[in-house]
Amino acid sequence: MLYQEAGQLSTSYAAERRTFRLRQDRLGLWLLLGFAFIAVPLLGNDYWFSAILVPLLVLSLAGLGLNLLTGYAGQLSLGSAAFMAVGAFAAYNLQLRVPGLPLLVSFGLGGVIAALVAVLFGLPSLRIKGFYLLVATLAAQFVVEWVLTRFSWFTNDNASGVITSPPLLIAGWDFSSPRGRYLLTLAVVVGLFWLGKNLVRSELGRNWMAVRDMDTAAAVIGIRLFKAKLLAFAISGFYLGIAGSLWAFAYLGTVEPHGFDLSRSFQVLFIIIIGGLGSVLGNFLGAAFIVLFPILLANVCGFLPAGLIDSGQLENIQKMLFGALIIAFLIKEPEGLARLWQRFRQRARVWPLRY
Amino acid sequence: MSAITESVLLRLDDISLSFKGVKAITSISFAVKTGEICALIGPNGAGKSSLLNVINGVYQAQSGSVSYAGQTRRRMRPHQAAERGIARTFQNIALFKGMSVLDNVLTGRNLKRRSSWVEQMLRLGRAPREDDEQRRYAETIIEFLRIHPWRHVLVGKLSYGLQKRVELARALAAEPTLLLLDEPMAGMNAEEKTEMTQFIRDINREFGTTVVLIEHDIGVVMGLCDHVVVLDYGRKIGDGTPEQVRANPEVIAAYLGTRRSRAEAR
Amino acid sequence: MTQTLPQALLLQARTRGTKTALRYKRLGIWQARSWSEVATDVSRLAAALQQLGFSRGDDLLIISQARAEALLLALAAQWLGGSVTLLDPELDNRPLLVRLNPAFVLAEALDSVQQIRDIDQPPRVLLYLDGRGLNAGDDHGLSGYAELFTRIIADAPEPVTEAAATAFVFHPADGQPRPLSHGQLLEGARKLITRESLSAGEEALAARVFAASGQARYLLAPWLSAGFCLNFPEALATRDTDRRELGPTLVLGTRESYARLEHWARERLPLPGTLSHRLYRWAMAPDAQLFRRWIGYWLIRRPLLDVLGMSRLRVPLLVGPALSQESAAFFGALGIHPGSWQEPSVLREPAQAPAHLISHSV
Amino acid sequence: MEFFFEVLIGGLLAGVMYSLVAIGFVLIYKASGVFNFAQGAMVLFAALTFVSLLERGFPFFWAFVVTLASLVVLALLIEKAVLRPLVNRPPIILFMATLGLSYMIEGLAQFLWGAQVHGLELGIADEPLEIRGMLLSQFDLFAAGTAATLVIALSLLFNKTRVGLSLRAVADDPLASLAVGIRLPRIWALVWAVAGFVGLVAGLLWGARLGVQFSLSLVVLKALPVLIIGGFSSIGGAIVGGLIIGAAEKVAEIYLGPVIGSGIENWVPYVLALLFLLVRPAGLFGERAIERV
Repeated sequence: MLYQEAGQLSTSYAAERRTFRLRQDRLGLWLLLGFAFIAVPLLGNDYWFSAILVPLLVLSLAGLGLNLLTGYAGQLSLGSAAFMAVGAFAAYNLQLRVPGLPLLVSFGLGGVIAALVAVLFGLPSLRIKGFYLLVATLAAQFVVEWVLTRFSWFTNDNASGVITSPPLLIAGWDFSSPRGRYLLTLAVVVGLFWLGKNLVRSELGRNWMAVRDMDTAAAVIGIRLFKAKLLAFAISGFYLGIAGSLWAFAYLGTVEPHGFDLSRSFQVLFIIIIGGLGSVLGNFLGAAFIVLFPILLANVCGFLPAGLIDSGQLENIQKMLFGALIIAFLIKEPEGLARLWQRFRQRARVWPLRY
Repeated sequence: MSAITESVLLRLDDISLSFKGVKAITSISFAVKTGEICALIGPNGAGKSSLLNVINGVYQAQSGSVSYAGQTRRRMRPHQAAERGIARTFQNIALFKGMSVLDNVLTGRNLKRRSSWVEQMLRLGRAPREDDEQRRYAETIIEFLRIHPWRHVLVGKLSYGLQKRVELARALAAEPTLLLLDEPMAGMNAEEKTEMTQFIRDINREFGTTVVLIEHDIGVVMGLCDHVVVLDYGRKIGDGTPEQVRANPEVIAAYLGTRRSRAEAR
Repeated sequence: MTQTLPQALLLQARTRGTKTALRYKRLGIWQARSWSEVATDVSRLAAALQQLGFSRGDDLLIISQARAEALLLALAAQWLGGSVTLLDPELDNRPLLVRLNPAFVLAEALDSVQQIRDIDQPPRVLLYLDGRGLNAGDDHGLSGYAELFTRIIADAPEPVTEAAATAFVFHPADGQPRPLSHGQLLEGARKLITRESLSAGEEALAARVFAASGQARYLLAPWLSAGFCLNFPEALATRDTDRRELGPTLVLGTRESYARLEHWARERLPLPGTLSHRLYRWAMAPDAQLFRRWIGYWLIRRPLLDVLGMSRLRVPLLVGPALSQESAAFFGALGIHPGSWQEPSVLREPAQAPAHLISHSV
Repeated sequence: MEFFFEVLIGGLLAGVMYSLVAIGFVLIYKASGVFNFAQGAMVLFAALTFVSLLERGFPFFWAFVVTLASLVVLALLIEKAVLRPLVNRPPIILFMATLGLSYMIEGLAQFLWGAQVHGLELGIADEPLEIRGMLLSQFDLFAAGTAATLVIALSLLFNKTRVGLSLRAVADDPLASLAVGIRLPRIWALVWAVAGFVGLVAGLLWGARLGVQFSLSLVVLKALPVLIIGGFSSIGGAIVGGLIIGAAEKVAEIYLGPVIGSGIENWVPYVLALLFLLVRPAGLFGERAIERV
């Protein structure tokens, strides 16, 4: 009922190509951004910033990284955490060993290095598909974890292997406060989401989906599978790398291999399953779900009489519910939360009609 | 009718292909002239599709050579074939189900791209202008094949006949010199068939595209094609104009007869 | 003072040359033609027609859906002082064609060309808009509309000035050809413009076919006199979405076409028993008190109007018999009251015209 | 040299244990084309249930029976609640479903029996045995024996019984087997139950090795490279793959470890598997499909 489309006709391809063709959508987006950048910092408290919003944003970025690879290019991967780790440690070491290097630049370079590693482990994808490829990415997970723990050079010969990340100074501004961390993360994430959206709507994005939907046909119309797949790994690695840096620097405040173990990879995978494979918005929804669901559950159990469920059991219940939800999603809504949103929007456009 | 020149565009020389020892194609040779519409006919399992797959490099022939546009290649990858102007459609539609009609057609033009993915991501430099050009050409094809009402519909939601047309559009978007059509009219009703026949004829005339197609409907083939090659059990048993082929006793025995009875059986 | 349609066109071109005269969708986006462009096109087409031997008194027969090209060529024929006969491609016009035995024909596509081919004596000139499946050569004098522009040597003469000259000839099933002169058309247009106070700012939606006389009189003539913008939907299949994009302020329809739109909407309405259906009923109820009307407007009627592409509709015209009960109720609830507009002289004309000849325009 | 063989054989015997887990995979993959990541969770569930029953005073035999029964029930539930609704979905979706499944099963197991480590005593002394100058673990030999008998039993099940016949039919061509009236759901449930049984055996052996605890479910990660090398669809492959991995792992640990550092057994199998993949993209015994277009 919010949509008034009469007279919104596009007279040029540029207008037709816009990410948000309808005025109402653009307006909504700006309102949302305004809310996130201005209202939230004013209203939110430290708990919300550092315990909910920051991880939510970072995970949604990681989700986008994996979604580009799995949801768009159709290459299954369980190495997400590994690439995040590479990004984080690269950024840390750059900060450590290159004096005066701006923080964001080292984030970026960290992403690039992660991309290179991702390409290395993506090479098998040229010969193998599906589950075989899955194992290749698992190899990345284990090798990277081992290398980072084995060679103390990466952790600056720190005994515990756990290093506190340097303060978040950008152009003289200190973003170390929870609010600052939130704003920094938000800015980076929004920027990268914009680029990601452009990407999947561009030629490359179409080629990826072509490879995903039917690779033989893709090859027959002249798409170079090698290039498409490796680019998918590289760009996905870049996104994951930056997500890793943010995870370590802006969320954990420490850089440690165990922040990036296999379960993190699974977490990211679940984000895109729940959020929706082959969707950009979905990563955000999925991450929100993953982050908020346990908190919600804990609060619900808080209402139950004390001692009925102890914390250990709560964790198990969480696990079971989680697994159940994953399966439920795959059965009921394989396209995830993003699909639900799309349906709602579609219905809103034609309201009060049904289609 | 189309402007058939005497120059040969495609020549197959003694092609043989087998899967795990099972012979699919046995030493087949024939030539397709530039600008003609050539039909491969033959009973199911005669090796027609396999032959197309050899021509555009999906399969590699064990022996023999394919010479196209003057160059002879021992082996060729599918995307190389595409780069050299060979486009095709598939027997059972191979569209990208997750994408709209327009996007499917646009993928067909991926070889016409010059701008890098970075430019496209940042929407910088020549990318936007190129996007316009790509879209314009895609739209001309879409209007040419009369699928513009479904421009923004996901291909999965379209009827079978329309999907066939979209696939043709995707192939056509690459501005091919040689168009391989694997049963473009399979499973269509009479009306859709006549439509598709018109489209193929017009493509051949207006774009000067050479067409090699596989079709079971003899009526269509005889009406549409300048040149017919008949296969049976992986061997060539007939090659010539529709009239010659119709006259060829071996063909009648091996093929037309069986087709007739099959047609009646339907 | 303009006497004829071409003169009206030239006047518009002079007074508001840069304003949009036509809008239609091609290659996926909306293209606009300004009045001056339209005028040039028409004059060049006139020149081309003249070269083809078309002259004063000749009749151009057009079998086509509502398409900008058809409209321009019609004006070109009238420019030369000829008349135009419009036929609906959906119908079988063979008997009529045999009787008329036309010399100049514009056929939209293959199927309409087929109808012409069945006449034993082929026309001198047979133009087509859409060459799909046609091959030039097997028809005498067959050539594409686009080719007209290519081989123009002389400029067009001055447009016809006699208001009495016939502009359109209509052939209802009762057989009596009904000519319409430039004068009648412009006169009717003026009446309509004053009655509905049409301005140059209107966005009119062009009919599916021009075949019915109502089209020429209540849409084409007013378009030329008032100088508003005429919009063409891209295709039959997409006319409803196109209407929504265009958001016309002026539509011309018949009982049937309004009914069609009503059914289109009804079959998409919320299913009975659902909450949204109750809300719909509640909001559409007539003569509710202010508050309820207000809520209903914002929740249901306003969005519904937009989906129907009528949120900017100002002048809903109706030719022919009045709307059916439920159509009237449906559109009435939305605040749309298609008024019947008929001239005394031809009062009973549209009513007489059998339904199958009445165009579906909305 | 002696020492090398000792290491090698030790590795081979350890590899047998990997094979055991891998076989569970292969069974399910063959029958329902599902890449069952939950196999590890099933191993955990089985072992944990069994131990807890023992601790609650069940005799060995009954504990085994009850556990088996619970596994069958689990299999039936999985077939009803997961496989049937997801039939004809792309394999990747089914795989992700099994990820969720493994979460559920792990959660369930620990919910029922708690998360603490249980010792498991199968009554096999684990003192080394001297054979021709080489010290071999008695336990490993026992494990190898069990695995061998299990494999024989399975191959009998597959090749001699009607069930086995229909099983192979399903594996070859689900649609055709439907056509000849094989009831897929039944077969699936059965296969999952059998896989559960294999999981139980593996669970017991592993449990006796490492103690029954959460980490058991991670043996799945050991099994993956085994599958890659052996191919998803061949039990023989699973065995051979297991042996190769086991041996390579031990050898690498002993000879490579000192050079580049300890803890490499986590990834050596994977790298090895990758190298195999580059040579044989479908594993040693897996079949390469021709793409029909």
